[in-house]
Amino acid sequence: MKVSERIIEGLLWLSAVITILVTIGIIWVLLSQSIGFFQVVSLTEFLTEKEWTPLFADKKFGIMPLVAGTLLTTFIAIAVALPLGLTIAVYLNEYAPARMRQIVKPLLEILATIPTVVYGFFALTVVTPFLQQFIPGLAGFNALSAGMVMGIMIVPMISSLSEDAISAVPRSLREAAYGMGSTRLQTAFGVMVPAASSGIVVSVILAISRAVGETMIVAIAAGQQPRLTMNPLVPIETITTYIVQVSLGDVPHGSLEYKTIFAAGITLFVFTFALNNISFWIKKKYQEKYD
Amino acid sequence: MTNSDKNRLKDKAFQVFGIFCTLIGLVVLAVFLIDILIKGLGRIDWEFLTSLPSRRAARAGILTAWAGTLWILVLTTIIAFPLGVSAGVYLEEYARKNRLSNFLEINISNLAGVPSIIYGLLGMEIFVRQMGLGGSLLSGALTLSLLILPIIIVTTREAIKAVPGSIRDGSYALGASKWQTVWNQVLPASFGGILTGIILALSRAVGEAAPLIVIGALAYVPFIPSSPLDEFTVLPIQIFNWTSRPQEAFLINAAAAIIMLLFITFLLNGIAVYLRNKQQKKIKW
Amino acid sequence: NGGNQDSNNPDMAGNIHIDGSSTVYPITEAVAEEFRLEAGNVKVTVGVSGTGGGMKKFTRGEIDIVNASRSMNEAEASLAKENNITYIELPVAYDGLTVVVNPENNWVKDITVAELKKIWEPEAQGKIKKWNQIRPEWPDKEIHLYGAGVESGTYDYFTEAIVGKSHSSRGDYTASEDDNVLVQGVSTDPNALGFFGYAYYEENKAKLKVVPVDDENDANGKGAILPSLENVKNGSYAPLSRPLFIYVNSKAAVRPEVDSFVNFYLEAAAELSEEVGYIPMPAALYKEQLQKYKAFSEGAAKK
Amino acid sequence: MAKNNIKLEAKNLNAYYGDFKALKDITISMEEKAVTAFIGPSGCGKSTFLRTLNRMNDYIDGFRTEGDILLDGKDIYDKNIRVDELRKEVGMVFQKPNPFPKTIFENVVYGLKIQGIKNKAHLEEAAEKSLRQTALWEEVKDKMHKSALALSGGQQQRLCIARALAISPSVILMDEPTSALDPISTAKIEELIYELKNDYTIVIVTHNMQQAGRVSDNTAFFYMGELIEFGKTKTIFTSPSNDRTQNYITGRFG
Amino acid sequence: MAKNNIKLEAKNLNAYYGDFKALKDITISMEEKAVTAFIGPSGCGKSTFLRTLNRMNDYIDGFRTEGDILLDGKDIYDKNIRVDELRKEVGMVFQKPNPFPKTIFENVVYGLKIQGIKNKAHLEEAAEKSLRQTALWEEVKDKMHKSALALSGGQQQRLCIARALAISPSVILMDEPTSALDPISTAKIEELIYELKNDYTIVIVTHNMQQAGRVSDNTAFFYMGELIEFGKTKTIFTSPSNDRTQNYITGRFG
Ligand SMILES: Nc1ncnc2c1ncn2[C@@H]1O[C@H](COP(=O)(O)OP(=O)(O)OP(=O)(O)O)[C@@H](O)[C@H]1O
Ligand SMILES: Nc1ncnc2c1ncn2[C@@H]1O[C@H](COP(=O)(O)OP(=O)(O)OP(=O)(O)O)[C@@H](O)[C@H]1O
Ligand SMILES: [Mg+2]
Ligand SMILES: [Mg+2]
Ligand SMILES: O=P([O-])([O-])[O-]
Repeated sequence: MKVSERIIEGLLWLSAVITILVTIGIIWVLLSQSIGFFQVVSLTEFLTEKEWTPLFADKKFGIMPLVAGTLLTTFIAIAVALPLGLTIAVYLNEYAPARMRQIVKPLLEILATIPTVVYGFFALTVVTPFLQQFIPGLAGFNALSAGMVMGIMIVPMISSLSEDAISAVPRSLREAAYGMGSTRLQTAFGVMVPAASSGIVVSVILAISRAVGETMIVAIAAGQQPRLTMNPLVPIETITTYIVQVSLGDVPHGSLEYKTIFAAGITLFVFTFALNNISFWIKKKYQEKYD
Repeated sequence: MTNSDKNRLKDKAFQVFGIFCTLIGLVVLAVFLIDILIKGLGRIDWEFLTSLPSRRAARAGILTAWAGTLWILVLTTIIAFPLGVSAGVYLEEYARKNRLSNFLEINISNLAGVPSIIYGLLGMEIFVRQMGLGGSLLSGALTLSLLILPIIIVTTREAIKAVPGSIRDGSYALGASKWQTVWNQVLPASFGGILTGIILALSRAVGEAAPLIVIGALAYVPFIPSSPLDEFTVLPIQIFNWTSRPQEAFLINAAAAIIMLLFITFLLNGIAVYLRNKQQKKIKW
Repeated sequence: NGGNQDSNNPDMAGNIHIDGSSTVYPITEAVAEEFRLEAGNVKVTVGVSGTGGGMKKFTRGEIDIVNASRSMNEAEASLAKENNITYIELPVAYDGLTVVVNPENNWVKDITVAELKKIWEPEAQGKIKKWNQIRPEWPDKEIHLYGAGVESGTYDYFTEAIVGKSHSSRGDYTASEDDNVLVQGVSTDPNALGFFGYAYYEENKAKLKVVPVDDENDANGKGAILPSLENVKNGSYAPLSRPLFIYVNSKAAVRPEVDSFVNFYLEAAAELSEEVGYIPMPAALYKEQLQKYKAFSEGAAKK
Repeated sequence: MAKNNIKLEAKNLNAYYGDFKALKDITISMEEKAVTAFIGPSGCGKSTFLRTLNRMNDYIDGFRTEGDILLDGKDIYDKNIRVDELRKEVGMVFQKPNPFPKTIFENVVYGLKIQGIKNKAHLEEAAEKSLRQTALWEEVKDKMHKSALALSGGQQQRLCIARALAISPSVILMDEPTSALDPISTAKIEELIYELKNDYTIVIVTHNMQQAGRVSDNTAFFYMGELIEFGKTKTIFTSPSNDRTQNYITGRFG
Repeated sequence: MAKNNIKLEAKNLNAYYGDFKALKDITISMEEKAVTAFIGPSGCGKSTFLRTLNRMNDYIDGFRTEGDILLDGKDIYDKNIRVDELRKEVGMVFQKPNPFPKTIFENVVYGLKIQGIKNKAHLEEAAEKSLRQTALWEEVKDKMHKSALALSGGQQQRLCIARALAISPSVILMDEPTSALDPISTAKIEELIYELKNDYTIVIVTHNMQQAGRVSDNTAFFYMGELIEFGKTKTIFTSPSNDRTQNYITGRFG
């Protein structure tokens, strides 16, 4: 092989390896900053304390309120997106004429391309005022509208990925079901959805991971108050919002307050990392099965 | 009612429910877009596009925001494009199936799922602090480049995969080296797909606010950045800022800025879709 | 103030970095905006990271001017000294820290300093959660608190004045450096109570209900007092009246663009601070500041 | 040629995929409790015709038919006919074995379950019965609750037939049921078909002339959407009246 | 049987895809300026063998060979051999025409360009020459700068041959070069092969017995990775010494 060929291959290799450096960079940054944090705050306190007031005089370092806020908004989002997304996927795949599917699917995918600040704006200026007409106690910042709007945002993730998964099921299975006298509903939920279940699960996990890491919607519309509650009507704070909140102020480099955002960051990273790996693992297994 | 009747009824009921759900998705989309248009369209004029930010909502414009967005787009492309495409080419054309390539694949799929705000933390620590670039355009572009790198790599690989092996065979058989084959045949043939992927990735980058907030993009930047080391603001951050103001007039500004942001996002997506369709029509292997 | 193309000074260029208080931000923003018409090539950036955040940057020498809604504290002063940073403090306007509730709130007619203390002191954290815990005749409803973030001068000033100890308060409330967020919170949450700079109330009067504060000291006005131009000026809105400042780094002051900006600031502050909702100082005081600054900048130039 | 009753017949049937006419004026009748084979070169419309017999093409966009298809004298494209009922009457077996990714038991009783039958004893009885019919019982009775995908191709295909039998159809359509199988499995299926015709009307599409010769009573030869020749299998294979049939059977084209 | 020199030969060649042994102990020699045909049922290793002759399998993960392949007496798997040089000497044409998605001109001169030849006049001359050799010149001379994908299949295949000729190889390998073409195009390519053998050594894989009979001088019959029989085409087709060859040629299997 010519020298120039080798150099080129080396450069290409380097570009690919940079992705590993990025991962190492992320982990290193999160770890190196949060190690300082955990030298001051014990992991037990971090995980069991029920309050999060690291910036105040009476400092409490319990991540639980932020985790609760994150889980609450995520749960609401999935509660909206899963039934909607899955129904749409099944409907488009099993019932809708091909022409309609071709139009509706990309239209819905537009929902996923809208920047999240825009969703935040909707949650705050459209959805919350709308909901307040029915729910008197609803605060201006709340988990409910942020979560619902987030749900709308991830509907196309679930509907498109699940639809892909269902269409990847060999046609012969659908025919077998029809051939036995199944209705479309029976075919869809008795045969196609179970057969595509791993793909659907992957789409849902990815959607959860997306919701857990979503920032702007909750930063704009969910409030900035760490609160250990599952009440969707009051302001809460998610892990991501906390990072934004601190970043908007200027917390000096090296201070304990500064390190708290990395401690929060690493918590977030652990969650999404686990979810992504689970989905990757399921996907791999699933692909092998169908080849 | 016989079982068969019940089944048919359920079938019909689900059909109605399916249409209903699909409509919810579409109607919400429509409501959002119409709401934004009603709120913001009247606010958009030449002055709005060419004015600096101002404390008076009526005088404020988005010049610095879209100039910043444009800067970010260009810089991010310059950084992420070569890196992402090279990595994609390496993985698809060069890498042997071994532990490393397997690991790279898992790693890239993982990176694609890392929340954008985490990239913000990375950018703040590495680019802003350690490399001393501050809250500059360059820091922002570097951060966003890393953020969209996985997307570019994945789409590059898809595009390259779509090039039939027979083209490579043809090239090798004429004595071309690996790189000559990649450069003269594989890349030109997959260029449309790669471009599509990059544009989609950029449309993602254009809408990002969180990582830029973390690295410290500013609220009040009353000038157009003139070098990559200047401070900056972008449309999403301007929108975030205006959204957080309680005065009605600023919400209208935010709506108008959103229209511009959506215009850019949809334009990019539209180009991508157009390219993809063109590509699919043009090349029938 | 007659800013037009003729008075533009295109020769002047450079960057001026300002950061700090969100309370002062509207004034500085207005000044920067008007200054643009004077010197279009000077790039003024104004950040909002709270007085505390701004001070930290200022004492590290990262910015030229810091907006402050309280005086520099000792720790900050010694940091500045350590880093060889000399500066001048220039008051630019008065503010009445304003306590607000949602317009739908029909039970709060006034509030005493003692009650505010009961609400905000650190001991209240996790305990004072209902309105009727503060005054029994108030309803048995949750109370949602919105207040300045810990980096802000407003926070320091409020805790000092109400709780009695600077930087000491409960932590379970919606805290933001950005007062706009607080306005939004209070204006959309019927159970809310919050506080922030007067300008933010002034600008959003329609969506907020101001609460008169009674310091139970008849020496400075009997009963509950509303923040207003008059009451702040004559000192009866106590203890929540306060001056607002900017601090200028001496190294920056020698730069012509900064020098001319600060001069412009002091000349325009009276008009612009009132425009954005604050209470201007008497004209004589601004004159005094101008002279003080002149001496300072000349002194800095000699070094 | 009708020694038996006519079970199924097509009258002047045309079928279209959008603008493309896939079946041209087909008139044919299939005897009860006999095997009718469809042969013809690839793309001639055999599968299309077979699938119109139980309206499997209903969900294909743009597919439509003209003319009549009568099952026991009743038009199956009539408005009052329920497709699901029809398919219980007319079962189907496909080219590639397509068991559901479920247990063997679940596969066999699927058709009963979707009819709402839940009685476990009844289901088990039915499952055993149809597995016995397909000579699969001995092979699978110990692993009824294992995945059907673990079976061999031939076993899977017999399972698919058992699955079809479980809902007691009177007609079974088979589209190249052995083309994905090895010779031994093929032989077993052919044997099975031979036995099934005592109770069922069977229509089978095949590419394999020998198979058509071995298993069928009547044979129809299709070519480019037309029914070229139809008659007793013996006659078709020994003295076809049409040249194209002759050429096809002797392997000169196709 | 060597009327000419031996151009290319394999000695005790084994080839593996990972653990799978695709070629078993092949020893064969191919004459200079003659056409050698490889025949055999699908999957027997014809393509694998053909592609080892110019090391086209180098990039396949896990592929490896044992034994020698000699081109003009030199081992092409030797460490000092440069693959790109080898491929200039040994050209290749594939089953499906695979023109690059570029202009006709760019296709023909591709091999020269990647050698670094830039002189336009020279390139044009070379393009014309090889297009004339493949009798394509008259058909395409007016659209040299149009896309090669707009040509018909047969023209595309001849373009691929022209492309291979442009770098002046001495050996041309062809893997079922006509299997994707209509009879008329096929005839043209066969004619071309017949002419080319005056100047080139040609090795061709084909499924078409008639074609092997028409164009080749020698024929090799492969079966399951083994070389069963090799000799003059006439001999192989008229009196093969091996039963399997006989059966294959008469179409009894494959
Ligand atoms: N879903 C479809 N849409 C459009 N055309 C179709 C469709 N299915 C089949 N056709 C066309 O209808 C014609 C008949 O197809 P059919 O599958 O019935 O042939 P066949 O005789 O079964 O062939 P084979 O032996 O290959 O299975 C063919 O030309 C085919 O291309
Ligand atoms: N890339 C590969 N990896 C693994 N096995 C392969 C690969 N390519 C071919 N084989 C196997 O090697 C054997 C020979 O394949 P080859 O393509 O040489 O056959 P062939 O004679 O050319 O067949 P055909 O006439 O179908 O082209 C086959 O069993 C095939 O499955
Ligand atoms: Mg068929
Ligand atoms: Mg081959
Ligand atoms: O004025 P502050 O933003 O520091 O409260």
